[in-house]
Amino acid sequence: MKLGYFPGCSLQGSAGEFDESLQAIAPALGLELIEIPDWSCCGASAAHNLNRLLALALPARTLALAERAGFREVLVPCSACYSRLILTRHELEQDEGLRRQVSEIIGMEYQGTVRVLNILEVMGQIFQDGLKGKITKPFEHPVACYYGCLLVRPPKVVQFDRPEDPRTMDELMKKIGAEPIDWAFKVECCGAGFSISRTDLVAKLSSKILADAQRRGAEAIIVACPMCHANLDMRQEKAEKWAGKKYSMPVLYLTQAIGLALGLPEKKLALHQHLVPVSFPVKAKPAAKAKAETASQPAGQSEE
Amino acid sequence: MLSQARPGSKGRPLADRLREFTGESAAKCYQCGKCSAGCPLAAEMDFPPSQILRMLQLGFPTLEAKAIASLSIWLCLTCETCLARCPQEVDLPKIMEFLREESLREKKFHPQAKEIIAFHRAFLDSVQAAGRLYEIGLIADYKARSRHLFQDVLVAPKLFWRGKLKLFPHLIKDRSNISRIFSKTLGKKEPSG
Amino acid sequence: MAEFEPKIVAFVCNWCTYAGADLTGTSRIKYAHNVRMIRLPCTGRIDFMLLLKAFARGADGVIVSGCHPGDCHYTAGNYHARRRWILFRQLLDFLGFDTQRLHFAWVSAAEGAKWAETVNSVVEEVRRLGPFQNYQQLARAGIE
Amino acid sequence: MSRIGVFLCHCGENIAGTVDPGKVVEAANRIPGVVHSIDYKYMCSDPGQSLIREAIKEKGLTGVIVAACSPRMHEPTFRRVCAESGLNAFLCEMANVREHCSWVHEKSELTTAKAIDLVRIMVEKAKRNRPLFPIKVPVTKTALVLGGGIAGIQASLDIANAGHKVILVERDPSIGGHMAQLSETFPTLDCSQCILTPRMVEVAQHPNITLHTYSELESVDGFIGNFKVKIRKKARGIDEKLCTGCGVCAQKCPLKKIPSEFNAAMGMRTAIYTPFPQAVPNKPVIDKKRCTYYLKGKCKACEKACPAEAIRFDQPDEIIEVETGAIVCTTGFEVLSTEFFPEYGYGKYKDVINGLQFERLASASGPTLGAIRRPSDGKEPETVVFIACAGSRDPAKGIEYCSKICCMYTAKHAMLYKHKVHQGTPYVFYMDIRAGGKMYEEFVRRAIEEDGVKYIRGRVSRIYEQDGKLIVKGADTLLGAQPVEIEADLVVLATAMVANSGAEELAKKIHVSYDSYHFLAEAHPKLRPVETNTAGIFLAGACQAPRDIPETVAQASGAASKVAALFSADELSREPVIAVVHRTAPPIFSICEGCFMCEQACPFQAIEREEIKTRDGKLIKVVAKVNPGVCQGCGTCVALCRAKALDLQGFSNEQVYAEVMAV
Ligand SMILES: Cc1cc2nc3c(=O)[nH]c(=O)nc-3n(C[C@H](O)[C@H](O)[C@H](O)COP(=O)(O)OP(=O)(O)OC[C@H]3O[C@@H](n4cnc5c(N)ncnc54)[C@H](O)[C@@H]3O)c2cc1C
Ligand SMILES: Cc1cc2nc3c(=O)[nH]c(=O)nc-3n(C[C@H](O)[C@H](O)[C@H](O)COP(=O)(O)OP(=O)(O)OC[C@H]3O[C@@H](n4cnc5c(N)ncnc54)[C@H](O)[C@@H]3O)c2cc1C
Ligand code: SF4
Ligand code: SF4
Ligand code: SF4
Ligand code: SF4
Ligand code: SF4
Ligand code: SF4
Ligand code: SF4
Ligand code: SF4
Repeated sequence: MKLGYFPGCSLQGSAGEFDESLQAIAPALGLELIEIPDWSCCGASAAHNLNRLLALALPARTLALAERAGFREVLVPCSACYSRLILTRHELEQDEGLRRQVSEIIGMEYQGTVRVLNILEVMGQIFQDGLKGKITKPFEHPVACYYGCLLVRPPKVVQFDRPEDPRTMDELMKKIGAEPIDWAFKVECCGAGFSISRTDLVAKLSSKILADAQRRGAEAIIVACPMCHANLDMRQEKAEKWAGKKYSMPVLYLTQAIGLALGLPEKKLALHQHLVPVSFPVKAKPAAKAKAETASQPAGQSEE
Repeated sequence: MLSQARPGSKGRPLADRLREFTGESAAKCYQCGKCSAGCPLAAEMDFPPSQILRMLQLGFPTLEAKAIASLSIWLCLTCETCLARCPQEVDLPKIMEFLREESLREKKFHPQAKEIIAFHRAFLDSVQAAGRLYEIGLIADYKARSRHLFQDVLVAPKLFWRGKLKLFPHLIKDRSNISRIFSKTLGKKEPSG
Repeated sequence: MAEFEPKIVAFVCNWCTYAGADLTGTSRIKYAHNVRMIRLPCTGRIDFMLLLKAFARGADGVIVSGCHPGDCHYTAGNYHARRRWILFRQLLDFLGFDTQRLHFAWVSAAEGAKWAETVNSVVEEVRRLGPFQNYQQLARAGIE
Repeated sequence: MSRIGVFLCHCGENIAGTVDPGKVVEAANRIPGVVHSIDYKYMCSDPGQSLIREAIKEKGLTGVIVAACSPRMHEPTFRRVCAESGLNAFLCEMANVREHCSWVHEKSELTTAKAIDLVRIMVEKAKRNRPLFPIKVPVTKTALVLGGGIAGIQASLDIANAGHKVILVERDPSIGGHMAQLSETFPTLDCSQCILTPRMVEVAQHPNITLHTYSELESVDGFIGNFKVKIRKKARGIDEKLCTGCGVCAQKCPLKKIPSEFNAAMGMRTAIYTPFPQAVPNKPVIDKKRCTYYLKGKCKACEKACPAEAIRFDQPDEIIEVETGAIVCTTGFEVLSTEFFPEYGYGKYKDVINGLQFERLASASGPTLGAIRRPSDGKEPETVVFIACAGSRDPAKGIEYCSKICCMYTAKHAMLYKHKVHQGTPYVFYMDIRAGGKMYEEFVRRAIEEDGVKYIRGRVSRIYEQDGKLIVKGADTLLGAQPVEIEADLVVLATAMVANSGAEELAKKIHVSYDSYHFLAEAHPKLRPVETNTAGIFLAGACQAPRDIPETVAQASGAASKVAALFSADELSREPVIAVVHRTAPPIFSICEGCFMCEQACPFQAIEREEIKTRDGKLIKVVAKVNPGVCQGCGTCVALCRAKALDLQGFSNEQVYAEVMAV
């Protein structure tokens, strides 16, 4: 699969491990990523806080560049960037006048021909075609798949998975040998762009997420977004302080988990960059299995 | 006491302009509170999201002023939870965005929003200069603006040594294009907050 | 010269506008006498030729009036009339006919005053437009 | 040659005060075809009427114009006068010189001139009038009632008690509908089954009612008074005549874990089953989609056990044909699938249930014998959260409208819960409390004030499970939209009432329209609420819109009285203002081109297709034909027919054009 690639600023900075791990697993998955030439920041999460047109113009510039470069589909691993790009695409599709206004601002004709894909969509497609034989070290841990806000919302714009109880990541994790737990905070917000300006709020929100994952026996939280990662990993210490208890919950990008299952060295997956060490208890699996079982459909409520 | 009186110069009701600029109608809202019930930060806000909408529904200037000067509009995370569940599909995140712009335009923001605005400004300044975000620059700039000099002193070095923060900014090639975009949208560089 | 007195033909439905015009009468609301009403069961009964015929016979203006949408006694008759109406107007426009001479209105059985207003405004409008002089052409076109 | 008489009324000063009668009479006399013209003070008075009678006889009039008030006022009077004098009533017309002339204009030459015009217009029409005769249609005095819920039961009993035959068709194995599932009913809290089952039995035993359960409508042809109906009686898999209803078969059936439809999946049933103990008829059916014998060819445990040897695995469906004069549709509603609300976790969490399920929990005949126990672990719930408007008033995911009854049944549920679990706490999240009805508001107040139900004004955003509790995240909008979190043991969603999933096809089958929500549409929302725009087809109950039992029953009785009125005579008599299709001698037969534009346009499905054949049966052409029993005379078809093959009696092209020519 050959796709246009928009890493976004975080993946070139604080979320470098997301980019590194994605690049590391790409060859094994037959994925070829070509960066959009001269892409710029999408503006998340600041632009839409201050100026609506700017918030549309920044993503539109990158999309227009992608069009110019001849891409039909662009992979956007960061959920925040993904959200900005797909919302911009949606709004400009709805409103022709706005599309023209924005084209004028960016000095390029934006046409709306490029599809915007998130990392789960792309991985889902690749995994569907089968990974047989490539999983050499199954990632056998109970994990909490954390989707966050922006991959599934707003449902009518992203049109991806089930908005309240998405499954794509859980299915992916099953395929690499993990046991996704059924938990309640898959799509609760972690505080998003407040990781620097309102750490107090982030600590509160993240703490609830970490606590539920821990309570239900997860050994790691799997994420697909640099902001989620920042809030759950970088701010975990603060969350622990706020809650008055230890979580010690490793938070992995899904690309890292996949990389481990593919047998890639930890170093290549940049696991060392996390603040919470990525280490797992040795036993405790059977219990987690039982938990996962109870999550299946209860009988008696459907017609069958 | 509330009054509907709108002193001559105050112009049109905010809800009308909201509709014009975003297509969203405040009148659609049932005031059912489902948005407030699910908003991750409703408890931290001075007015939960449904109340912000209520302030636009009546067209009373005093209430509109309250909405614009609220902390809520700055606390909104654009998590889209409210929109995803609202029975009337009221696009609250978009309405919040509109109100933030109003707030900046009228320079009537909530005192506690200062840090948040400072962060956003620092962020955009960085983008404006380089075309991409320069995180160390952002943190430094934000600290200078918010005067939270010591916040994060413990975390930042860890990040740096783990290779998460890069010392130099990535510059894109067509930076003139970016500054053009900024000047056409934000106008000239906003005075520092 | 005496002021031009336009001749207006009104095609009205039995259930709404005819009854509405009755109410104008019982309420003794006065209006211009220029109108002659033709009662039909429903506005759905009206075809193009009937309207053209009215013009060909020297009408300076025509009113078609029936029930409000959704109130039609026959549930859908006035809906058909409206659809035909739109086509008809386009056709007239195409022929270069002055469509201002044709007026479509909804007057319910309770809108006596509205009927008077409708007639008065159409009479005014047509008076402004002057006599309809192309009826000979219509006649030649085979309408007669 | 026409001989028209014109009779001008003064209406005291009402007409004569503005219009000059002498001039009008004089002008009328000069209109070709007018042989007689006089004026009189009060035309509708006895002496006035005599003037008309005498003139008809003496002058041999072929048409009468009464220039007076609105025809809406006195047309029947003057038409009767003509008929009494031997002149066909439809040869009489009125020129409205009062409401449309003298009352709306000042006294003037112009007003008199207008009156003369109005007379002339009507004279020209009347010259072309033809004698018309009221249309007679025979009536089959049997009614078909579709759907055996409370609406169908009530309508059937009322029609049957009026002395007419009724055929009641019910899709399910038993009649009773939703009401049979209810525990107790607002606002009186009487036991639903106690008041319903006697009526179900009455239906079964009534000599005038033929009951077909487990049956569906195949097709409907014909028109008012004369419908031809086909019914598919689905195979029950048992011989109803032999079966005694002993129930041994169900006891022996090894498949015991099938969610019971009647118990809204709160209880289980077998593959051969009677939906509930009071079912009418009390005979089982075999669920062919689940029975092992039908699926795999073996088992037959029921057959072996049946003492009456009533089991018939090879029984075929049966098609029954009946003739009826009227149809009453009472097919009821469904509750909206709660799948639309993933945030509430219905289907994921066992203890999130819907209102109908709560009814079964609270019902003395239900799976828990009326004890409130939550499905997951059978525990008595200490805190129950009821969520109103679950699906209603939610254009985003559910439906736009208010389901009307859920406010009431939610108050009822909270009350029933409190009556059974005294130490429990019921919470109700609501948007508005809609309790308009006799003793309804009082009922809700009782729930709040006496039973201590806690009402919270706000909608719930999300429910999730944590440590055996359901965490309900709502907000209290009366406290400034503060988020509220309640740890509940059981959550009950007041799910919306929606149209049956098959409502659209059914509507098409019986030729009635439906609204944008697929509820069947009445002829007029206020003044003809139980009629449809197809004559002879009536509606009652929740198939038309969300309804509670009192309204449903009132409507059912209303529909029944319409049917009884229709059946009160052997023939229907109708105004002859209807459309007719041109007919002429062979070889032309009709100028109709067979385009059937008219068929599409007619709002009443009155246009039929007639095949014209040679003597040896060869098809010559297909032409339109108006069914006089169905046509309402709107004339829409006439305006549409390009071939001018259609005409409307009483408002024919000839008549109307003549009027225009006279303007
Ligand atoms: C949870 C709940 C609680 C309620 N509580 C109360 C209460 O306390 N008090 C009150 O007044 N009301 C209550 N109601 C409302 C009440 O149930 C309805 O008013 C009533 O059932 C409507 O009766 P119906 O006969 O119109 O429809 P239904 O009861 O739905 O009956 C329709 C019947 O038609 C049959 N049918 C459907 N389609 C076909 C077909 N194509 N051919 C043949 N047969 C067909 C169905 O099988 C059914 O038997 C409650 C409703 C609900 C959902
Ligand atoms: C302000 C207002 C607005 C409304 N708007 C609407 C609306 O928009 N849509 C709608 O559907 N409904 C509306 N309604 C309701 C509507 O008016 C009633 O539903 C309807 O009039 C009830 O009709 P009725 O024949 O039962 O009673 P009424 O209209 O009250 O008729 C009763 C008749 O009985 C006569 N009468 C009384 N006592 C005796 C006696 N002892 N002997 C002989 N005759 C007697 C009275 O003089 C009267 O003529 C409105 C009502 C009000 C007050
Ligand atoms: S959920 Fe929607 S309708 Fe309800 S209060 Fe919020 S914005 Fe208004
Ligand atoms: S988008 Fe803003 S208002 Fe809406 S739920 Fe998220 S934080 Fe609250
Ligand atoms: S159908 Fe309507 S437009 Fe036609 S007569 Fe009726 S009421 Fe009037
Ligand atoms: S066992 Fe036989 S007789 Fe008894 S209910 Fe079953 S079928 Fe009927
Ligand atoms: S044959 Fe079917 S219905 Fe009869 S006992 Fe067996 S499974 Fe049950
Ligand atoms: S009846 Fe009450 S609960 Fe039901 S939809 Fe209407 S307002 Fe909501
Ligand atoms: S529209 Fe006229 S020509 Fe066409 S089928 Fe009907 S009657 Fe015949
Ligand atoms: S007159 Fe109206 S009802 Fe009669 S056949 Fe024509 S369209 Fe149908």
